[in-house]
This record gives sequence, C-alpha cells and structure tokens, in this order.
Amino acid sequence: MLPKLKVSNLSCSRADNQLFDDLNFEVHPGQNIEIIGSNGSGKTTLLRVLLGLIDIGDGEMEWLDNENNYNNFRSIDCFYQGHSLGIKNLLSAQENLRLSSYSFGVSEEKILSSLNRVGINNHSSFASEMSVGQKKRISIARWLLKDFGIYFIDEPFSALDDQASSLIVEIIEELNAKGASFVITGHRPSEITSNQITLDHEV
Amino acid sequence: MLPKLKVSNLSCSRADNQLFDDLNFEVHPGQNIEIIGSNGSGKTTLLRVLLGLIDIGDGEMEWLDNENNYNNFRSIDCFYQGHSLGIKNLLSAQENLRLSSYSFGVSEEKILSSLNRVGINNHSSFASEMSVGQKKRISIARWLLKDFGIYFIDEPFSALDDQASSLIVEIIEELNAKGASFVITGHRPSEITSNQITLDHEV
Amino acid sequence: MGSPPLFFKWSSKILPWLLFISITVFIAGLLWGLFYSPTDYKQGDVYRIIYIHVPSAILGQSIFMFMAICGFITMVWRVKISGMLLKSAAPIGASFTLIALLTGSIWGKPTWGTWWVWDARLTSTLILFFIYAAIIGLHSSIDNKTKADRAISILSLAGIAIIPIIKKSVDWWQTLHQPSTFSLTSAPSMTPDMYQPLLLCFLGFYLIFALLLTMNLRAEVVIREKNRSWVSKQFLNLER
Amino acid sequence: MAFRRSSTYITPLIFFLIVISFFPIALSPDQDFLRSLAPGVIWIAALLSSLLAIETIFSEDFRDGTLDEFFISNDPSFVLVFAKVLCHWLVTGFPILLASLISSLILYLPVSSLLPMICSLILGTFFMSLLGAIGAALSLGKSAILSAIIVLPFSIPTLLMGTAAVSSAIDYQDYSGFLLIMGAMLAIGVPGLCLLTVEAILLNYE
Amino acid sequence: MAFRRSSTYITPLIFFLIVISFFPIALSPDQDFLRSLAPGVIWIAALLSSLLAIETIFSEDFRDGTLDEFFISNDPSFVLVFAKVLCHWLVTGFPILLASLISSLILYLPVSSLLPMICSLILGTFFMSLLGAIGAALSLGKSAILSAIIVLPFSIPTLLMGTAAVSSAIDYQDYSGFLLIMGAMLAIGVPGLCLLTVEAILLNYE
Ligand code: HEM
Ligand SMILES: Nc1ncnc2c1ncn2[C@@H]1O[C@H](COP(=O)(O)OP(=O)(O)OP(=O)(O)O)[C@@H](O)[C@H]1O
Ligand SMILES: Nc1ncnc2c1ncn2[C@@H]1O[C@H](COP(=O)(O)OP(=O)(O)OP(=O)(O)O)[C@@H](O)[C@H]1O
Ligand SMILES: [Mg+2]
Ligand SMILES: [Mg+2]
Repeated sequence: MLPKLKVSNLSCSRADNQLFDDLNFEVHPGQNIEIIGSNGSGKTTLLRVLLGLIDIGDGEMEWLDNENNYNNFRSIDCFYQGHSLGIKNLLSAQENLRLSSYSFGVSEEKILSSLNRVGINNHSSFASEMSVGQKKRISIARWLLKDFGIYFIDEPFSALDDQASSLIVEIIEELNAKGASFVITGHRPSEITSNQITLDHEV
Repeated sequence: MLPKLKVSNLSCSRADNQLFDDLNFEVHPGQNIEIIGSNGSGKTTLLRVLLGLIDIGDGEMEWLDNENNYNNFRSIDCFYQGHSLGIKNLLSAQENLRLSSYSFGVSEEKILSSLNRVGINNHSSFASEMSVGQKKRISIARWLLKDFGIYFIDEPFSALDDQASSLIVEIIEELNAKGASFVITGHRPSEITSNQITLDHEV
Repeated sequence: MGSPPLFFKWSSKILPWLLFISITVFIAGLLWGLFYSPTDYKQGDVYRIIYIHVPSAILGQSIFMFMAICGFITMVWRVKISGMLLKSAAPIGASFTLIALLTGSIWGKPTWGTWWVWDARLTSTLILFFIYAAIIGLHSSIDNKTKADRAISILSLAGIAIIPIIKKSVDWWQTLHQPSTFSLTSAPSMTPDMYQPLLLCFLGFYLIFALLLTMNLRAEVVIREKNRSWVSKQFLNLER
Repeated sequence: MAFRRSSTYITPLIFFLIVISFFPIALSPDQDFLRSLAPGVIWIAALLSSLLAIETIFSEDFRDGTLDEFFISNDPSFVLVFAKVLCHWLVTGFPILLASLISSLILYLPVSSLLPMICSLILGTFFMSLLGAIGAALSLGKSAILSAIIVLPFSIPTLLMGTAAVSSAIDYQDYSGFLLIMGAMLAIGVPGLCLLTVEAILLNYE
Repeated sequence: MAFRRSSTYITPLIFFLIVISFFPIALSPDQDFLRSLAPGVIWIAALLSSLLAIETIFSEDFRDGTLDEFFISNDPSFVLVFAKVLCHWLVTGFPILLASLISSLILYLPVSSLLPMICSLILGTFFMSLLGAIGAALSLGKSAILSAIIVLPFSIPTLLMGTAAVSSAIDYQDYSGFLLIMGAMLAIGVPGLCLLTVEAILLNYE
C-alpha cells in the first residue's frame, strides 16, 4: 500500500538552533511513528511543522490524496492533539465532544459511548470540575468520534494513570486495524508497535 | 523530631463523591510523602485542601510553628507547584524566577545557578518560546531559590525526560538532607524514598 | 429553619395561609385605591397610579436591604438557606423596581409631559435596577450554585454601601420628582382617605413579596436538593 | 458554531445601556442638549461595547488549542473566521441594536431617525466586529495594546459616517449616501479583513 | 510588585486619548459646546479606560497558578490584593492623569479647573480600580463584559461626584465637599473592597 505521507529531507531550526536535520520517514496506513526525544528536542515543533501550523521547516512533505496522487498540501483528514487539549472549561464533557464534532456531526450515542469508553461517566459535569487526567481522557474520547486518516498526538501518555495508558494502547491498535495511523511523541519508547524516530538535539 | 504537619481524620467529598476518607499522616522533617492514585482520585484536591486553598475538607491539620507548638493555621513556609506551573509566558526564564522571589529577594547568581542546575541555559529567552518540559524545569528551578519548609508538588515527574526525572530525585534528596519535606503526587510510585498514601477512590 | 427539609415542611404549612391573606390584602388595597378613593383635585384620576408606584418603588429598595442582610449571613456564617433566599429575592426586587420605573414613566407622561427625565430619584432607581441586573446576571453565569450565592452576597454587600450614596445625590441635583413625604415619625400630608388605602397597599405589596419569596425559595430548594432523599420522599407523599 | 449561555446575549445589552446612561449623568440631563448629543452617544457606546465584546473572541481558543484544530480542519480558514465573527456579532451586536432603540427613547431622539440609525448600526457594528477580530488576533497572548491602537483609529470613519447618517435623518435630509458608503466598506471589508485575520492568527504560531 | 513591560503603561493612555477624540468627531467640533462637555467626557473616558485596564488583573495569575502562590505566602491576602491594585493603578491610572491634562487642553477647559479635576480623578480612578478588582475577581474565567456590567452601576456615584466637582470649579464654586465625599468613599472602600475581593477570588477555588 502507498504511504499516506512521505517526508523527505525535513530540517528545521529555531533561533539559530538546529532542531532536526534531514529527517526522512513515511507514514503507512495502519502503522505508527513514534518521535522520541528529550525536553526541548523539537517533538512538538515537528508535529506542528508536519501539519503546516508553523511554516519554518525545510524539506518536502507529500500527502496522498483521494485519487492516489501525491500532493504538496494536506488532503487527509488529520487529528491533532497538542499539549493544550482543546477542552473548554465552561462546557460539559458531552458538550465538548459535540463542539469538536460540529463540522462532521455525530450522534449523541456515539458521543456517550466514546466517553464511557475512556471512563468518563459524569457526562454533564463541567470540564472545569474535572481533574487534569479526566480532561485528557475527554480529549482521547475525541479520537473515536470519526475515522480520521492520521492522528498527530503530542505526548498521549502524559497525565494518565496506568489503566488509561493501556486503554490508549488498545484504542490505537483498534484504530490501526481500521487503517488509521498515529504519529505520537514521547520521552521514552511506549508499548505500541511503531517505527521510532529519535530527535537527539540537546539544548 | 516533631512532625511539621499532622493530619488526622481528614476526609473530603466533592459533588456527592467521597474522594478520601479518614486520612492520617504526619510530615516529618527531611521525609517525604507520596500520594498515589489514579485520574480523578483526588490527589490535587488533597494538596489544595492541605494548603487551605479550598475549604472543603473535614478533619484536623496541625502545623508546627516556630516555637514548637501546634497550630491550626499554616505557619510554615510552604512551596506549592500545581498542574499550572506559575510561569509567565511574557517573561524570560530569569525574570520569572525574579518575580517568584519578589517577597524574599534572591541574588542574581542564585537565580542563574538554579537555572543552570535544571538545564536551562538560555536565561533570557521568553518562556513562551520554551517547550513544555523546559517550562517545567524553570518551575523546578524555583525550588532552589529559598529553603522552604514543605514542598507540595503536584506530579513533579510529568512532562519531563529521564534525565530531568533523575535530576529531580537528586534535588529532592539534597533538600531532604537540609530538613525540607516533600509531599508529592503521582500515578505510580516514584524512585524517591517516601511514605506512600494511596487514594483508591474510583470515579 | 436553617435546614432545607425543615424549611420545606414549615413553609408547606403556612403557604396556604400566606397565599390567602396576601392576595386578599393586595386586591383589597388596590381596589380601594384604584376605585374608591377620592379623585385628586389637581391631577384627576391619573394620580391613582400612586397605589402601585409608591409601594413597588419602596419595596424595590427594601428588598435590596433584605438581600444585603442575607448576603452578610451567607458570607459570615455560610448558612445555605440564606444564600438561596438572596437568590430568590433578586428577581422579585428587580421586578418591583421595574414596575416602579414603568408606572413612574406612565405617570410622568401626563404630569411632566415626558416619559423620562434624568433627575436624581429616577436615575437612582435606574441604577438600582442595573445592580439587580448585575446580581442576576452574575448568578446565572456561575454554574456552581453555592458558589454563585456567595458571589452575589459579595455583590449585594458592596451594593448596600452604594445605596445611601445614590440617595444622597438628591441634594446636589435638580429634581422634578416628589421628595419623600412619608416617614414613620411625622404625620402624613395627605388626606386620610387617600392615605389609608395607600397604607393597605403597602401591606399588600409586602405580603405579596413574602408570598413570592416563599414560593421562589421552595422551588429553589427543590431544584438544589433534587438528588437528596428528602425531596423524592416529599414528592412521593404529595402524589399520594 | 459555539455553544453559548444566555448571559452572553444579555451582558453586552446591559453594558450598552449603562454606558448610555453615563452621559446624561456626567453631562447634563437637559432634554434638548441630550437630543443633540444622542446620535453620537449611541454610536460611541455601540462601538465601545462591540469592541469590548469581541476582544476575547480568539484568546480562549488560542490558549486551549481549539484554534489549532480550526486550522487543521479541511474548510478554508477565512470562511471559518467569518463564521466565527458572524456568530459573535449575532449574539452581541444584535442585542445592542435592541438596546439602541430603547436608548434613543431615553435620549429623546425623534422617531423618524430610528430607521437610519438601525441600518447604520447594523452595518457599523458588523464592520467593527470584523475590525475587532483582527485586533484580537494581533494581540493574542499579549496585552490589549495592539488591539486598542489598531482598531480604534480604523473605527473613526465608521463613527463619522454613522453619526452623519443619523444627524442628517434628524434634519430630514437624505442619508442614503452614507449608508451606501458604509455598505461598500463592509463589502470590501468582509473578504479582506477575514483574510488578514487569518494571517494575523497564524503570526502567533511562529 | 510585578515586573511589567512598557506596553502596560501606554495602552490605557492611548485608549483614553482615542475615546476622548471620539467625542469631537461624533458630536461636534464647536469650542463652546466642547467646553461644556469636557468634564463629563474626560470622566467617562477615564472610568472606561481604568475599568478596561483592571479587568484582566487576576485572570492570567489565576490561570497560570501564580494566584495560588499568592494565597500560600504568609502575608495576609487582602494586603496583597491592595498592593496589587495599587501597583496596577500606578501603572495605568497615572498615565491617564497625564492624558487628562492633555485632553483638557484639547477640549478647551479653563486652567482653574485643572486642580480639582486632577484631585478628583486621582481619588476616582483609584476607587474604580478597587471596584474593578472585585469585578475581575467575580468574573474570573468568564467574559470581560460581565465584569463591566458588575462594576459600572457601582461606578455611577463616583462619576456623579467627580463631574460635579469639576463643574462647580468651572463655575468658581466650592468643590471641596465633593472631594471630601470621594475621599471618604475611598477610605471605606479600601479595606472593605479588598476583603470582598479576597473572598471573591477564593470563590473561584471551590
Ligand atoms: C420613571 C419615573 C419614576 C421613578 C423611577 C420613580 C421612582 C420613585 C421612587 C424610587 C419612589 C420612592 C421614594 C422613597 O424611597 O421614599 C417614588 C415615590 C413617589 N413617586 Fe415616583 N418615580 C417616577 C415617576 C413619578 C411621577 C411621574 C410621579 C408623579 C408626578 C411620582 C410620584 C411619586 C410620589 C408621590 C411618591 C411618594 C413620595 C413619598 O412621599 O415618598 N413618581 N418614586
Ligand atoms: N471544582 C470542582 N468541583 C467539583 N468537583 C471537582 C472539582 N475539581 C475536581 N473535582 C472532582 O474531584 C475529583 C478529584 O479531582 P483531582 O483534581 O483532585 O484529581 P487528581 O487525583 O488530581 O487527578 P489527576 O491525576 O487526573 O490529576 C475528580 O473526580 C473531579 O471530577
Ligand atoms: N515560538 C518559539 N520561538 C523560538 N523558539 C522556540 C519556540 N517554540 C519552541 N522553541 C524552541 O524550540 C525547541 C523545541 O521545542 P518543542 O516544543 O518542539 O520541544 P519538545 O520536544 O516538544 O519538548 P517537550 O518534551 O518539553 O515538550 C526548544 O528548544 C524551544 O526553546
Ligand atoms: Mg512538546
Ligand atoms: Mg491532579
């Protein structure tokens, strides 16, 4: 099968610091990429450069579009979860999911079942009354709302307990089986099967 | 030696959920308490109740004051680091430390050496240009500015790489040797020597 | 009376009486005032608005003071029910103030030739209304209700300090509006047959306030404590 | 687009009314005097409240990462910006229109001037919301300085045009010219300002 | 107390000046007319800009956890609140005073009224800052305009008193009574409002 995203010779520097240099990798359907590196090595920056949120990279990114041609711009449904989770404090868990699915529309049952899956049972209490880990779980419930093409997840395992961490591994495997790919970051290798890319720039 | 803080029969409930019940522990000089629990089990709440930031606990907290008498209100120099780190994006690393030491005053050398200790060498770049882990490191540099009596640290190990984690363990041991105590939280036992308290409320 | 279930039981008992008495007095006062009191020789029949205008204007202020007292109790002793009282009184006070504003405007059109003038009395009433609006707005924007109660306690406490200052401003301002003629100490300057129905109206308005407050508070108590066992028990009993 | 609570609708309205009532209090309660001030006063209050309301339109989304998702979604971003501003204007600008009706009574404006006032306010406040959005985007994560400096001077033409329209209506003159100019400004402004706003937001990501 | 950048000083100043300049534009550039409006206009602009400036006094500290440290430190919290408001007033209220001097020239105010204007503005803007702090604390994490509608009704007496002081100075009457009342309000306000503000902040922790 063709890779969904081909990255060649990607390099990036920030304030005279070379963060990464000459990165080459491919994201294949159903396969994962794990970006490992220490604090400040450029993991978050790499994700954001891949998604075109910041335009400071040098190199080539080719995305497979619907007709199986490679393109310069993103044509795949992507999901991004950064360090800030995109959870609104003034909305309830359920409303948060409804908000983030406004552009594609999702049934209430799907929202509720996603929340239950990640262990959030108090659907209608405000996110401001949730613990940090519970907010993270709400954000993870959003993975299940729609079949995205590639998930870009920044440090999926942080702020979670062991039970939630193994739940994530399970969910990722499940979504992989449907053809979705994950690009995730972390400080040490995780338990999911993936190709690992190590960023070894030291600040 | 007398314990700095005696907690007896502390219990707390939130929105009809019993978070913890009948907690008893003592914080002795130079010794640590580790609060372990899963997401939403009440770790953050416990820290904030101990510090009097939220007034929803039931039970007794006695603090040792300077004359070795127990008191109902906090009379010890405490340091608290919550999930939000108290780092201002519009200030540089150095200015951030200067700001947080405004009430006791600290020499510039101490500020710089604290920053170097935690591996932040670009003292004058804005915190908004730092990665999440680097901000966390700045916050850790604040532990070193003054000899606090008890440190209450919420999830000290999150968002950090292995090198920084072992640095924390080292710093904690060092401060323990000076008589400081740590009350920290986490999802799993850490490498520091401590008494562990497990919160096993499930949401 | 401090605990919600107790209040609920107690108020269930007196509510029918209160309902009966307040509505009788209220209607009697209004009827007397609006239909059976003499016509004013200067203003004609328009003046009868006084029987609605003055009681509601004065109630608008008394309710605010009542709220400030509740606010103090809520802040200092954290009595739950006084916070609910405060919350339930706010919309009633706002409505009475609004009624005073509206009836005043209606009255102003024939007597002063305009709906509205910017004089001290009128402006201060408008400010009072704004403060009520701020209190209600703040309460509705905070989702945790006990927290919202404490927040509006703070606001009504700050508000009470402002009220006398607003009142004082009459002295520095040109004014079209009647100065106060009623006081508890001196004799009324009105004829008794105009004055007596007005007194009855006052009583009726205060009783109506008590009635509305009790009903609001009961609703509030039930909504707040809907998950408690005593509420479900209460309603099971009622159904039978 | 975004779920909101009822207090969102009411607060700008009350803000507007309070600011309006400041003027008779601070200046003079005289009728004729107030009538001559009224168009200007209503316009100033409308500008200030729509600006104040829009200032935070992006800040929370930026902080909590919702804005990232916004740019990653497949819809063109300037359409999304437009939708967001439109929604925002509907919930804040609209109540202001209502309030301006009430306040024109309090300030003794003649009834004949209500129609041009409402029309010009519709055009004007929407233009202000677009301007405010740029200001908000530029000052994301910073103090309000850029917002204040950039937006307020640009709002002066709107203010001039709007008050001119209302005043000439009071004097029974033709006011359609002013409305046409405001309409034209809006027509150019919608695509232009939306595109600029997208750029301004992206600046914060570098 | 807190380290700040220069933009903090300038923002309210520019806002103030722009709002002031709105009036000749929206109303009428006639000299005598403007002179009669001036005290009220300056006061309204001063109130609005000091409110706008103080609105965010706690929000960032609350979000990033600095406010927690504030309550954990051993100093009594209401003193800290007072210090914070004072600092804030020094960096924002002070430039406004300067600007009001400039604008009273632009608006053709007589020189004799400058002294009472400055005195009353000092008292008034500081009182407004205290009020604004409560509003900011009560509306932490909510919309900015909510805090405005909480605070504005309470600011009306200040506005009344302030403009009365300046107007009576223009008419060569005694204005000290107004200043005394404002001083008294401030004297009661400082401890009272600071305590209430502490309570209001703590509410957000529950
Ligand atoms: C919107 C317009 C008006 C407002 C907001 C208003 C407000 C008030 C208020 C607040 C009071 C209570 C005063 C107190 O505390 O003692 C009052 C009393 C009264 N008002 Fe009005 N008023 C308005 C118009 C009028 C008009 C047009 C008249 C008649 C010409 C009128 C006649 C009275 C009288 C006779 C009293 C009783 C005064 C007393 O003896 O205390 N009001 N009004
Ligand atoms: N303001 C609040 N109002 C009501 N309930 C709250 C509030 N804050 C937290 N809670 C509830 O209290 C419980 C404990 O929250 P807390 O933040 O202490 O968890 P935690 O142990 O720190 O979890 P985490 O590991 O995710 O940080 C959660 O179930 C949460 O939903
Ligand atoms: N806006 C910016 N301007 C300049 N430099 C920046 C900016 N943002 C980040 N950097 C720098 O880029 C480097 C990489 O940051 P990045 O956030 O990608 O790190 P990271 O690998 O995600 O680290 P962490 O594990 O702490 O999240 C850091 O050294 C940081 O100082
Ligand atoms: Mg990162
Ligand atoms: Mg926690």
